[in-house]
Amino acid sequence: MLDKRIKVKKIQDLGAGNHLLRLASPKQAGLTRPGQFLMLKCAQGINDPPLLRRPYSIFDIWRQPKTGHPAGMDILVKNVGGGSARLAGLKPGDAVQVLGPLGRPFEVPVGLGNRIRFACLVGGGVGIAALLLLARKLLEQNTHPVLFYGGRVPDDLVLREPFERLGIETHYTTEDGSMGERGQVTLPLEGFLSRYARAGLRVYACGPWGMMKAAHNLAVRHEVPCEVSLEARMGCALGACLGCTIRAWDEKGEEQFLRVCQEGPVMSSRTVDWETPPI
Amino acid sequence: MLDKRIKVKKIQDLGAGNHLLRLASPKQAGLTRPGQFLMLKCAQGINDPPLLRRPYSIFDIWRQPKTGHPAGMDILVKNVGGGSARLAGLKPGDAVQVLGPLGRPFEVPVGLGNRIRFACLVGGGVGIAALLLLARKLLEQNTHPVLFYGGRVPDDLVLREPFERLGIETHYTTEDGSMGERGQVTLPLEGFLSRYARAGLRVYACGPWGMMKAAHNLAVRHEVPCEVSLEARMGCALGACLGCTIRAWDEKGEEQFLRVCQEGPVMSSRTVDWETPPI
Amino acid sequence: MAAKKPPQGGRNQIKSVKTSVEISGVQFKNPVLTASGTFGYGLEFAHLVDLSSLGGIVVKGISMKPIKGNPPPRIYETASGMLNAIGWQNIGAVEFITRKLPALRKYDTRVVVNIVGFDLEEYLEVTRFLNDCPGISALELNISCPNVKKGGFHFNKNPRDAFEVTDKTRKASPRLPLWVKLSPNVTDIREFARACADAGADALSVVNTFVGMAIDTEKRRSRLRFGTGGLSGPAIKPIALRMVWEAAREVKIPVIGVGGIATTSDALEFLIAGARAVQVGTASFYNPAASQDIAEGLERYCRSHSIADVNELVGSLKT
Amino acid sequence: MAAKKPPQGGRNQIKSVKTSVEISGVQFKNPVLTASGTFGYGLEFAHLVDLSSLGGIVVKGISMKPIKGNPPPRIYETASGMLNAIGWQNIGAVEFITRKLPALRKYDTRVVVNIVGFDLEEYLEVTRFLNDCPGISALELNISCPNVKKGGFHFNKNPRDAFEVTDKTRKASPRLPLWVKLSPNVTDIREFARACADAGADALSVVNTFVGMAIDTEKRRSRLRFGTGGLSGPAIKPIALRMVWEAAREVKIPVIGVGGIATTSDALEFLIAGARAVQVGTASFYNPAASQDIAEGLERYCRSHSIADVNELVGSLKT
Ligand SMILES: Cc1cc2nc3c(=O)[nH]c(=O)nc-3n(C[C@H](O)[C@H](O)[C@H](O)COP(=O)(O)OP(=O)(O)OC[C@H]3O[C@@H](n4cnc5c(N)ncnc54)[C@H](O)[C@@H]3O)c2cc1C
Ligand SMILES: Cc1cc2nc3c(=O)[nH]c(=O)nc-3n(C[C@H](O)[C@H](O)[C@H](O)COP(=O)(O)OP(=O)(O)OC[C@H]3O[C@@H](n4cnc5c(N)ncnc54)[C@H](O)[C@@H]3O)c2cc1C
Ligand SMILES: Cc1cc2nc3c(=O)[nH]c(=O)nc-3n(C[C@H](O)[C@H](O)[C@H](O)COP(=O)(O)O)c2cc1C
Ligand SMILES: Cc1cc2nc3c(=O)[nH]c(=O)nc-3n(C[C@H](O)[C@H](O)[C@H](O)COP(=O)(O)O)c2cc1C
Ligand code: FES
Ligand code: FES
Repeated sequence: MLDKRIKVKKIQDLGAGNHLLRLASPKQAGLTRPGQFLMLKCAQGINDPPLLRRPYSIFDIWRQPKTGHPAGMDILVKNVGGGSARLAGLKPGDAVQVLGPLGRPFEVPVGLGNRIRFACLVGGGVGIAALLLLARKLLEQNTHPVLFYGGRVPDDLVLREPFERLGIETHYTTEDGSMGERGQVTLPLEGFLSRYARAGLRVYACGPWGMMKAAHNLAVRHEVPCEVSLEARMGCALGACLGCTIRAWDEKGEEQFLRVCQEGPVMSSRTVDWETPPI
Repeated sequence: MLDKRIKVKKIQDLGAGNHLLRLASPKQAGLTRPGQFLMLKCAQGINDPPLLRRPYSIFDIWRQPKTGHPAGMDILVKNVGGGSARLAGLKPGDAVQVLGPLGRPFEVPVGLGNRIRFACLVGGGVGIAALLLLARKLLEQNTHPVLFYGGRVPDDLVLREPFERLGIETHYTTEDGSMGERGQVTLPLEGFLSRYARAGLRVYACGPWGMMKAAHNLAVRHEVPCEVSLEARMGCALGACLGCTIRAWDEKGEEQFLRVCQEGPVMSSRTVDWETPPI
Repeated sequence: MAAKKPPQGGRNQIKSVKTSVEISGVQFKNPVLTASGTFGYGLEFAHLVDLSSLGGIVVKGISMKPIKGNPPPRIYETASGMLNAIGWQNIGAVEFITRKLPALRKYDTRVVVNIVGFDLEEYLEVTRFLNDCPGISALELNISCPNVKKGGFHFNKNPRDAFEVTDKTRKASPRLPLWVKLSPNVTDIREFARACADAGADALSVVNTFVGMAIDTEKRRSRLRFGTGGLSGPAIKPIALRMVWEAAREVKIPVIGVGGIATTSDALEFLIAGARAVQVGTASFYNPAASQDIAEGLERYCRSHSIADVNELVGSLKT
Repeated sequence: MAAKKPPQGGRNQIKSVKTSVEISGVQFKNPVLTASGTFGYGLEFAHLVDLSSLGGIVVKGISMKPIKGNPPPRIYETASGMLNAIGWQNIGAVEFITRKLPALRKYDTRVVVNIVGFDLEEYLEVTRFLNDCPGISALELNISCPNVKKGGFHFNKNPRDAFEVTDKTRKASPRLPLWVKLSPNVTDIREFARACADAGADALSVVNTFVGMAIDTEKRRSRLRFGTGGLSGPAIKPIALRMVWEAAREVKIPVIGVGGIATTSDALEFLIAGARAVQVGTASFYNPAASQDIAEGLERYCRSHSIADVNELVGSLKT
């Protein structure tokens, strides 16, 4: 993990406050594994507010056209406040201080394809950002990733193309059904689980707390392993401040507090106390 | 006086950390009188640091080529810290929140030309910014402005051309004499005063505290009226916070504290307590 | 972006919102006032702010006789805040009544007079004098100014002294409601809130500035000639908010929140924590219209959140 | 731009600068330490900071038994600062000694252990235990953490209690120097500095966090599950600096400055105000190398200002 001042290569407005930021940093890109994140300083000067850096999932790795070597990271930024607004306002050529890659990645055991048939990727809103690298990794392991992607309105369903280009099965949902199925993303997921649970499945979810909780409950009901990528406000992202913890259960079923930046962001949904949201 | 969000028309790097900022604001330009200043918010958001606005003299008024009506103000910004650095980094098209024009202008009584022969304008460093509009006003009143302009090195002597274009007498000084006379600006001033004091003179000074103090002492010695444009850290620039005061003497010779933003920035040098610098 | 959705989940907006609040029998048209010393005598802001849009104006601290104040430099900016050591410079009560108050009374807003003194007798003298002046809605007793060598400040070093000065001043102002402005430079603000309430204070303003310091590392001197100064601005908001919350739960009299309030959302935090009204201070320096913006913002917020009466917000913090 | 010229007006630069400072008989290679709870057990920062470049590392507060800490959310950012209510989560003394200290000792820097407890007996227990452990340069007694319901905090509500806990802990650590970390949430820090010095403290760390609060106006809940939290960061620097200045003039033992230090110039302010050393806290979160940057910056400053010994700066404030 490195702390580097790197350049913005380009920035793309995806609508509905979403922006795709392309960062140039071969070293950090080369170290990245699916589910990891970066900490971005959202102001010019290191001591300018907002003081604390902001965590962002690494959506994709882009590569040198010629060599094919990793050249940098793409991140998805939704403008929700002071820090993200500044990131959304960055211009190509601007420099940002970026720490990472950080955190525990998704688990994709080698040969997973021999054990399970489908991997259900469940994304809500910007949670989608954690799932693309995972989908690729799963394909390498000969499993069939299936994307379940929900938003309130169609505009929330950004960055579908990169998944569709992988040629994987996709299920979209919106509240009013104006795109894909009508309702929560857990609706098609439930159908899928009841149909294929016996075939061997895994669930990987990233999105709003409520959505991940629902996905977890379905996974439990159908006795399917489930990993979630969690969110928490972060101080250091180095495991030092203990500010990013979530309430969880240890082997003995006793309360414990786990650091989203270290033991997470990806955790087995079974360890999480879903009654205590960390934000 | 108005508080407006106005556009940067252009910005010119004058070297040695100095920048000439052209602001578009016909109304504020129209209200301006020589010696007045503006308060600029140096950050994007009104609540972003630096919180307090920064005071800047109005160097010049620029006009509509066609109509000749006032179109905006030029200000000279020297990069000395957080706020000025941000101003120096502004780009054409950027918007800044600007309060003004503010403060007590220089005194140029009508028909001053009949009473005095020369007006000595004494500028040190960025203090020059307070003197151009004054020089024009003095010419209108048929007096002969003479510019005494000192800096440490030649690069400090910015914006000489606008004065030279007025065709007035100029005296430059630098510490090592690499431009103009060698030494302090008060050297040529002293010579001039001893030669012409009887002819009727006035001194108008703006620059570092020490320079204005020296000019004041010379003016006193030669029994010449002297106005100085003072600097102080400012909070409101509206006369409300009492943060910008300098120590001064009242008629009875008793201590009083005068607000640089209201009773100043221009004051008679006789009222100032030169032993108590306000910064 | 939960932050932007109304909690009740989009009930229809309501027509009229009751924004007025009552403090010790006096109605303020809305809960937004300006903080003493940051808005002068009000008139300085008249071309930039519609003074009649404000709940009230708390004027600069007034003493019986004029006070010259501290030598410069008097202010210095710090991270999201500023230090000041003005030293009670003011024109004196007589000058205020004759030259400032008449002009201020032309506006449809409440005038609250912040009073200062170097000893108890001076407090009582100015109190008695102002008590008889029409056009004043309340007195705010400043026993918490850190920027004078002697004087009010020490009254806020121990609750017994705070009780005494409040009690005596209370008796000296039979006609006018008495607010007491507390210092945050204490171990337990609740003791002082309780003492002042017991002594008959009609309301509490919480808080004044925090004693701070900044050093010029080149000159090896304090940035302020006085040495230390009072810290104000957004930097102190979290501490001020906590103290308002503690004080409001400790006493029954209204608490007025002060400290780092610069936005509508800041004001909402203080109301929810238990403040009946708020005062906007340092924000007026860099955003002269801050107080008016917040007064209007509160009404907009109530409308969009279907809150019929701003008083519903007061002390509504869930715990 | 006086700010950039050396005061003595450009004397020739000097070759070597003595940067080491002594605190209660122990030499620190430079006056820059990391503040407890903001640098973990040090190892978390090892790939980003050269730990051997630091004067010392004060590790996260340690109790005899492990502590789980407070439920989330535990932190929230405020204007130029942050609130935290971690609640003393730590792995316990045994785990620290066996699993963390050995790795930390590989670095050429001093290790200071911050100790916490819910009552006096717990303080004494962990003190006795650590007193016998090699590789520790000092203990820092944390009687000022605002983020636990019971425990240390109340020891800093009145000087007599501060005296008692210091006195007893002092006797329980015959071998190790004892630093006491003071709370800023007091009326007069000098009383507490004096009490701890009288009780035999070897040094004082000034200060811990300020009790603050932030409210989610939509949920009408505190931003922290615990309710209140400790405010840290640049926002508090002016108040911390003032308290360091007061404490350093009150007692003879060394004072270590803590609070909002993020730059070399911040550190210089604290040294000039009277601090023998400084601790860098919150700044390490957003600038992991802040402490190393400052340690190097101080040496550069001394060289460019012809200061042969960093101790010349300590308490050099002109008044
Ligand atoms: C491991 C991780 C990965 C993330 N990946 C992405 C991503 O790929 N794309 C993306 O747009 N966002 C992502 N987030 C969320 C992102 O970090 C926050 O949106 C961001 O920190 C908000 O900062 P701000 O200053 O703009 O908002 P603030 O001003 O700090 O807060 C504004 C609003 O945002 C909410 N908020 C603040 N922090 C968080 C948070 N950590 N999680 C959720 N809501 C928050 C607040 O509750 C508030 O309502 C991720 C968070 C984590 C922990
Ligand atoms: C009436 C008036 C007119 C002015 N006109 C001009 C002008 O035309 N051009 C120009 O470049 N500057 C002018 N100044 C000075 C200018 O306001 C300061 O340089 C500016 O406020 C510095 O802000 P900063 O945030 O960059 O520096 P800060 O970070 O605030 O301070 C950095 C350094 O600048 C010094 N400084 C800060 N404020 C002042 C001040 N008010 N006066 C002098 N030094 C200061 C500090 O002591 C410090 O050494 C004027 C000041 C006043 C009061
Ligand atoms: C320049 C200045 C002058 C002040 N003068 C007074 C005063 O005369 N009387 C008083 O009670 N408070 C005075 N205060 C304190 C403010 O009224 C307010 O309590 C404090 O600034 C905190 O609020 P803020 O953070 O919104 O500024 C002054 C504050 C400042 C910044
Ligand atoms: C997240 C966090 C955890 C902390 N934990 C401790 C602790 O365990 N013991 C302690 O004495 N101080 C603790 N502190 C206080 C710091 O050591 C320091 O005194 C305070 O943060 C002020 O310094 P700063 O502004 O540089 O952060 C903690 C501070 C933070 C922000
Ligand atoms: S963010 Fe500091 S421990 Fe996770
Ligand atoms: S700056 Fe506020 S009175 Fe002059």
